[in-house]
Amino acid sequence: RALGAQQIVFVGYGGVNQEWYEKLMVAEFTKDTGVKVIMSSGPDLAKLKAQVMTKNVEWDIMTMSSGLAVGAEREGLLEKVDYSVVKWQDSIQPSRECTFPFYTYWGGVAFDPKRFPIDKVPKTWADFWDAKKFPGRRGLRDRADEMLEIALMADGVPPKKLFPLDMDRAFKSLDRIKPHVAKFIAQTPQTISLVQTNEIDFSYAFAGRVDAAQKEGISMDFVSGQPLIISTFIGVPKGSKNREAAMKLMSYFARPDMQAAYGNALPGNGPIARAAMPMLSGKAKSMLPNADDPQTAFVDMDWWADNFAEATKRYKQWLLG
Amino acid sequence: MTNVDERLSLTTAARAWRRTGSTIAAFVYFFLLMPSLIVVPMSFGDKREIMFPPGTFSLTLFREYFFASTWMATTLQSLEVAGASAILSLVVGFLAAYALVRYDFPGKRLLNLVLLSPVLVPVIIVALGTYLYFSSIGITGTTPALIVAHSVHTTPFVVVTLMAGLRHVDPNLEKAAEIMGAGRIMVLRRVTLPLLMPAIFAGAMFAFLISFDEVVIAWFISNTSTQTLPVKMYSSIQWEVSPVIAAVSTLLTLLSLVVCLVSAAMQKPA
Amino acid sequence: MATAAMGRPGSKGDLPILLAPVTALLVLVFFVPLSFVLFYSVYDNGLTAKAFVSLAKSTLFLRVLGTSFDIALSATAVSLLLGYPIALHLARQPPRRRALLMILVLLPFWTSILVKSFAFYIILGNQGIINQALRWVFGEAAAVKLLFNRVGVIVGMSHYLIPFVVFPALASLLAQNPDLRRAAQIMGAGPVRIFLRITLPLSMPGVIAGGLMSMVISLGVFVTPTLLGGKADMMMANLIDFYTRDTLDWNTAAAIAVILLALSGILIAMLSWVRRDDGVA
Amino acid sequence: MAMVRLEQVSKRYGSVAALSAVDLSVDKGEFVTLLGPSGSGKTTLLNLIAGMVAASSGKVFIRDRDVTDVPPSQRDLGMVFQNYALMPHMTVFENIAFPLRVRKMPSAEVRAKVEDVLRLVQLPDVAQRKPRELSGGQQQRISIARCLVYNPSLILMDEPLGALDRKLRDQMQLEIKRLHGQLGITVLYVTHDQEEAMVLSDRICLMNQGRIEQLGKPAELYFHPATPFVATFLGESNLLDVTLVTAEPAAVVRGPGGCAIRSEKQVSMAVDASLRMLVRPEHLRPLAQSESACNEVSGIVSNVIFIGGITCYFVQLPDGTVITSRRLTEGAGPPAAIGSPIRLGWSAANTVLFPAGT
Amino acid sequence: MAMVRLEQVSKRYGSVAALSAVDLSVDKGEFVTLLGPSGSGKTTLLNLIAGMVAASSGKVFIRDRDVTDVPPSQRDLGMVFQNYALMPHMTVFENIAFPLRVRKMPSAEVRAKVEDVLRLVQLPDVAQRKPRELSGGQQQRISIARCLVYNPSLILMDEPLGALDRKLRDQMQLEIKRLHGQLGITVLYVTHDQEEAMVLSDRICLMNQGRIEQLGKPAELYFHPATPFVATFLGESNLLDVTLVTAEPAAVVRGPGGCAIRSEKQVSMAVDASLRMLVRPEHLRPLAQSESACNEVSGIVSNVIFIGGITCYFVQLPDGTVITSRRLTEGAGPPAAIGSPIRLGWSAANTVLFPAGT
Ligand SMILES: Nc1ncnc2c1ncn2[C@@H]1O[C@H](COP(=O)(O)OP(=O)(O)OP(=O)(O)O)[C@@H](O)[C@H]1O
Ligand SMILES: Nc1ncnc2c1ncn2[C@@H]1O[C@H](COP(=O)(O)OP(=O)(O)OP(=O)(O)O)[C@@H](O)[C@H]1O
Ligand SMILES: [Mg+2]
Ligand SMILES: [Mg+2]
Repeated sequence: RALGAQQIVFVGYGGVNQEWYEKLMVAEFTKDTGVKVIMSSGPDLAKLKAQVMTKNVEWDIMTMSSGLAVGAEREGLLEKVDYSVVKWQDSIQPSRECTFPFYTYWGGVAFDPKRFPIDKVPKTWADFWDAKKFPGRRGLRDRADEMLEIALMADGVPPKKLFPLDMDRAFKSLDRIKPHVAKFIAQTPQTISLVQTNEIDFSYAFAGRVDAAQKEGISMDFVSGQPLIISTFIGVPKGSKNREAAMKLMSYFARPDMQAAYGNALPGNGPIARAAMPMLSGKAKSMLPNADDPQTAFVDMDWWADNFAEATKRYKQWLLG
Repeated sequence: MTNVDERLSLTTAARAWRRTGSTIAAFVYFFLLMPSLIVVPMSFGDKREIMFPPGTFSLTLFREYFFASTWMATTLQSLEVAGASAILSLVVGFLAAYALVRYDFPGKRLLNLVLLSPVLVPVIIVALGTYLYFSSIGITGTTPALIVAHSVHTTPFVVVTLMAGLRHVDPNLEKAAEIMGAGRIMVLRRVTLPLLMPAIFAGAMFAFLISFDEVVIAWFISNTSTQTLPVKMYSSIQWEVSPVIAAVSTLLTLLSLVVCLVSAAMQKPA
Repeated sequence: MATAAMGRPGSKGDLPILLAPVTALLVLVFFVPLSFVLFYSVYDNGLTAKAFVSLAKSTLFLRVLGTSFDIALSATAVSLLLGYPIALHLARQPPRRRALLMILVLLPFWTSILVKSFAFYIILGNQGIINQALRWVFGEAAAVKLLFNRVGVIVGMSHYLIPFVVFPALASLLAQNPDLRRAAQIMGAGPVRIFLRITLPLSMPGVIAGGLMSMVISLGVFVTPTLLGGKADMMMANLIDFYTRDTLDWNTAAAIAVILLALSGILIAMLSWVRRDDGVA
Repeated sequence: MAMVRLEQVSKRYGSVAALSAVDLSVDKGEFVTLLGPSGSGKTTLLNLIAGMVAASSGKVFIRDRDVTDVPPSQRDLGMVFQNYALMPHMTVFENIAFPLRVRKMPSAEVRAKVEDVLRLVQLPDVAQRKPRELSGGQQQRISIARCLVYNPSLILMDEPLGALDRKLRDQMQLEIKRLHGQLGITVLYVTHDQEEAMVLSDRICLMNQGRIEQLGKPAELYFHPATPFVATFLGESNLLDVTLVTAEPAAVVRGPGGCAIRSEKQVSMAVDASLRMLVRPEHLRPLAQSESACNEVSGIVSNVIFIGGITCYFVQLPDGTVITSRRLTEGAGPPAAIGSPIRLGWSAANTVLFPAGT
Repeated sequence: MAMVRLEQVSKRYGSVAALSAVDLSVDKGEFVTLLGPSGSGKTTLLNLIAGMVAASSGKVFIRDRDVTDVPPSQRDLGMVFQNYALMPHMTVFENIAFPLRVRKMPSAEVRAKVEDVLRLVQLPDVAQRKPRELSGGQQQRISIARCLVYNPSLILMDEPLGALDRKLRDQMQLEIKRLHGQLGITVLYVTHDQEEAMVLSDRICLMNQGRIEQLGKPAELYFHPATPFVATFLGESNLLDVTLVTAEPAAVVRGPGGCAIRSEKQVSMAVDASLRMLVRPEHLRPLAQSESACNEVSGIVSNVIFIGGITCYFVQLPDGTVITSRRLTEGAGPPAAIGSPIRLGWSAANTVLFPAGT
């Protein structure tokens, strides 16, 4: 095939997740097509925009947080997904025109079991907001996505009825927790490390991160009475010089067997495709929330696509106030 | 602040005044030194803890640094970029410093200010602008692009250092050589440059270290294959908490120590 | 004869050769990028001032502007308060000891900001050295929050800024004629009066230069607030970063950059006015 | 009453002895100059009196009070520095008012005093200027005024005119002399310029290597130098090795070429002892054919140098020694051609003898 | 053949005229000194000849070749600087060899030449030292040696002795004079020290404000100054306002107090014209009771200052003018007391007259 001589650039967030993309999807793709993949890290909206605007696109395929995916989509920085190459299957989240989710992860509360017995740890978001009953320093994120959702849940909105988000109500709710937040965290690893170094007691964190920390031997545990499920997306920058190969690589990320293997490798991360569920190991399955449980919430990408900028600015402003 | 000989009896007020001053100074010296004192023991801890003092003593972190290809590759890249921009800024800076010290021309003061402006303009602005511009001509991500971008930043330091050095090189020496029949190149080679060597060396060290430490511009301009060490550190802090940073920090502190010993030595003759 | 033309008596023929490289470097890699920023600040599918207009009305921007000045001023004040005694102490040391002590000031100056931030995590943190010491002396409740708030930012920034205060202050202290203080002593003045009436006023140009330099630097600071600051410690550079990366509003980002540039420009103009007698701006 | 008295004062800097066991006494109203080569300890001595450095041993008295351990601010003296030491950020008025302010004098009185003293130094109109707006000589006057304003009975001056050019210097010398006479203050003055010392001083204290070499009136030092060092430091001199012929009542020595040279003083040494003889160049007078003098040498003019008002004759004696004679330049033409023979004469009063090896 | 010739050379720095239309010609083998106050353009003139600055207008000739546009490296001259300008990173040998290396001389020859010239300046043993290991005077000798080694026929010296102390200076002056005599080189020498200029020069070129004020032999300038500026710059002088009484054949003027003063020159001015009269202090001789002189004034001794070999008498004339007389100090006691009347006399040859207002 003509793809043989090529190489394409993959951009992800680095770390252990990326190691597994490389071992699974990318290795398989290279084996099949002979296309070399350069693994790079640091997906960044500004860099993406600059590349697209100046028609000098270095990246060919990138993984994106939901916020980044929404931004890239809105700014028209992504190629349309060629669903003739990517075989989309029945999934717990819908695919989109320019991007699709390929695994989920979920947010709850991380804490140090050495410092807090389980009954002193907030389980629901209402508990998390209740500093009297569950005293301790909180850690939240410094961005609007996910925070507005848990603020509404804490205020009593049923997890399945979050969207469209009632922003005013969410910010009112956030006002109540603000005095108890020791740090609004920018970098995901800090959701764990700040608990570890005793800067904070209860951190909004992701299950997969806690699992990884436990494997390192760090004293860390995780509860979530009201899990919030978020997806990681993948897409191809507009004007990619290797669009065809990139689409081909994307299709590997949509494959249920790949997603299942990934889910097994990193428990706490779940496949999107329903067909992948049966292939999960017992341990992996036990570490995933039940998507259909009434207490489980999903982030709605459509709402965020329309409201991301406004919500984000308002959140930053709220932080400063 | 007082020049009276120690042994002359001072008024009580004078003595209290001096003691207060020395105490405050000692406190501030300690404050200034603390970070450097901290990172070194930290780097001998092990992989899991980020605590001071480290509970264990091991070389794990150094081993990880030296054997992980990603750290070594970025270090080599940083060495290359810092080395090249030091050389480039030395050449450019020497010519400019020579003009500024030895010649009088209209707009000299302005040029002086303009030369320093890359240091004075917030880096984030330069980084953003450079990125936009370099992408438009399609050279982002290349090592030469990094080198020139860093050179703009290091040149002012080189110019200032060389100007100070040149002020200590008596222009009469150049004059004398020329009157004795030496051409301009010969004067440069046999008189100016040998005498300027200490300043050139110091300027080179400063330029090297500044480029070696620079993160914001490199963060915008470099890509995977041209990533520098600080960028790797920065993204390490961002995406994975790796105590290897302590080891890297210790090595960088060592480098800083060398550079400031050199610049302290430089200040004595001045 | 080429060499003769080049070396013509008193000629300035070589000036272009000497200045061309630096000019090229500055123009190509500094001024053109800056003009890109200027361009983006007024261009969004046609010339427009809308970014500036909306910034003038944006509470977010105005707050950040306020915070920036707040932090910059406090960090500058702290640096002056800490840096001046150091300069004073250095100034009265014999040259050899001064050169040694100078290393203590130079070391932080030449240390990577990343290294320093990392170290401050360990020093200021809840489990950090200071809090461990406090707990050890006063018990569990004595721990104070030093990280992820204004304290952390000010500590980190002053640490970074102190050398910038010390250098010019020391220079103007050393430039003082020691006979002035001797004369005052002989005329009967005590140490406090000598300090307040002579040493301090005469070092003012250096102090002001150091203060302005600190302001310029701290207004543009980017890394420290992110790593050591809390929720309210957002500065202009961080806002630029936010508009650049999170909302992709480059028009606004560039406009903030232009405002920041203008503010720095004013401070630098003041700086070069203070230093007008030194020859070098 | 001795204004200043030093008793066996020594000062060491590490291994350098800046002053060795110096005794000195300065009377009230006297003008004493410390003169000596660079590094001889003049500034050290002054600083010891001012209290800027502490003595390694010995005692310092001012107005008969032991001030050895008193800080400078409490010694009540004035000091004038070579570089003026005017506060650049204060106006002339503020500069002069400074010592009065220290003494908490009421404002009205300060104003009056400053005006008085400005008139005294003949600069009544510069009160509102900054020091940098004045010439060097004017600045030095202000610095003297600042010193006079609080009436210290003792004023120390460390090469106050060293930074001024010749003309201004001559003028300021007269000015300082006038003020000293007018105000009756005691002045201890440092210089390394012998002319300045001779013009100004009641007594000169000639220092060398941390010791006082000779202390006395200018003419005393010039005409009766205690050592060849004093002789050579003050003025030009011809020094010759001679041997003693007659010791008393007035010494006679044998000079170069065997000629007998008479002096007016007796020498307490044995006959045939080696001596050094000094005669000042201006005391060597070329003798006309018929003329004769008490002492005479003859030789050949080896060089004539015309230096304006003075003409120098270099005369080579038969044994090769070259001696110098300085005469006023009388007319346009030189009276002696190079290579011509010449006889030089001088009076016995102008022969000065020292033991050899000093 | 003129070694150097300047034709109407001017040099402006912005609005400052450092040199205005200077004409100067220096003969081969001559020793010409540029003398003048600070800022008078001496260095500028030297730099113009060396090629370090370009003339704003006019032409420079060296050995009758127009070098106005020739770079310094091709003018074949030598220059000695006040601060020696020895290369601190080279040994004495390398320093002196430098101009020979530039001329690509073979090594053996270089070695021989350097040794020769080191012997010439009487420092044969310092070849392997670095300049900083030498004293100031030795360094200046090396710098002269470096200049002599390549036999430039013209040597420029810009205050070569300015950094040395008095003693060393006198010694080096003789040294430079010796080398000039011995080697027959042409020297153009800058100084602002009048004594140095008089000691060294064949001719002195006295400069003032960018112009040549007078050019001539030292004695010519001293005894026949063209202007009062020259008179006051060279040596001490008494300047008095007088009116012309007789113009020819030898002018007679009316001085202070109406006394008639004779000169030896005629003046081409109308009777009663105002003139300025100069008489040197050393030409004013105190007259004994019985003595009389061609010209005489009488007054009161207002001050006597003893400056070593010289004693200065300040004499106040009846109209208040103070004139100075300088005499050799002959004995220990001053011959005239302050306040006593005195008569001063001088010969007609020593009266110099200038038009008033110069
Ligand atoms: N602070 C000091 N530390 C060490 N040695 C010193 C110090 N001050 C003076 N000396 C030494 O003491 C000796 C006397 O110095 P001093 O300054 O009194 O000489 P001086 O007669 O004033 O000379 P000058 O005419 O050069 O001013 C010199 O040898 C000098 O080197
Ligand atoms: N590079 C220059 N730029 C501007 N003006 C200058 C420059 N060099 C000399 N001048 C001016 O030209 C005039 C003559 O200067 P020059 O150096 O020739 O004087 P000088 O006689 O050598 O004085 P000095 O005895 O102080 O060395 C002075 O007014 C001086 O200020
Ligand atoms: Mg002294
Ligand atoms: Mg000059």
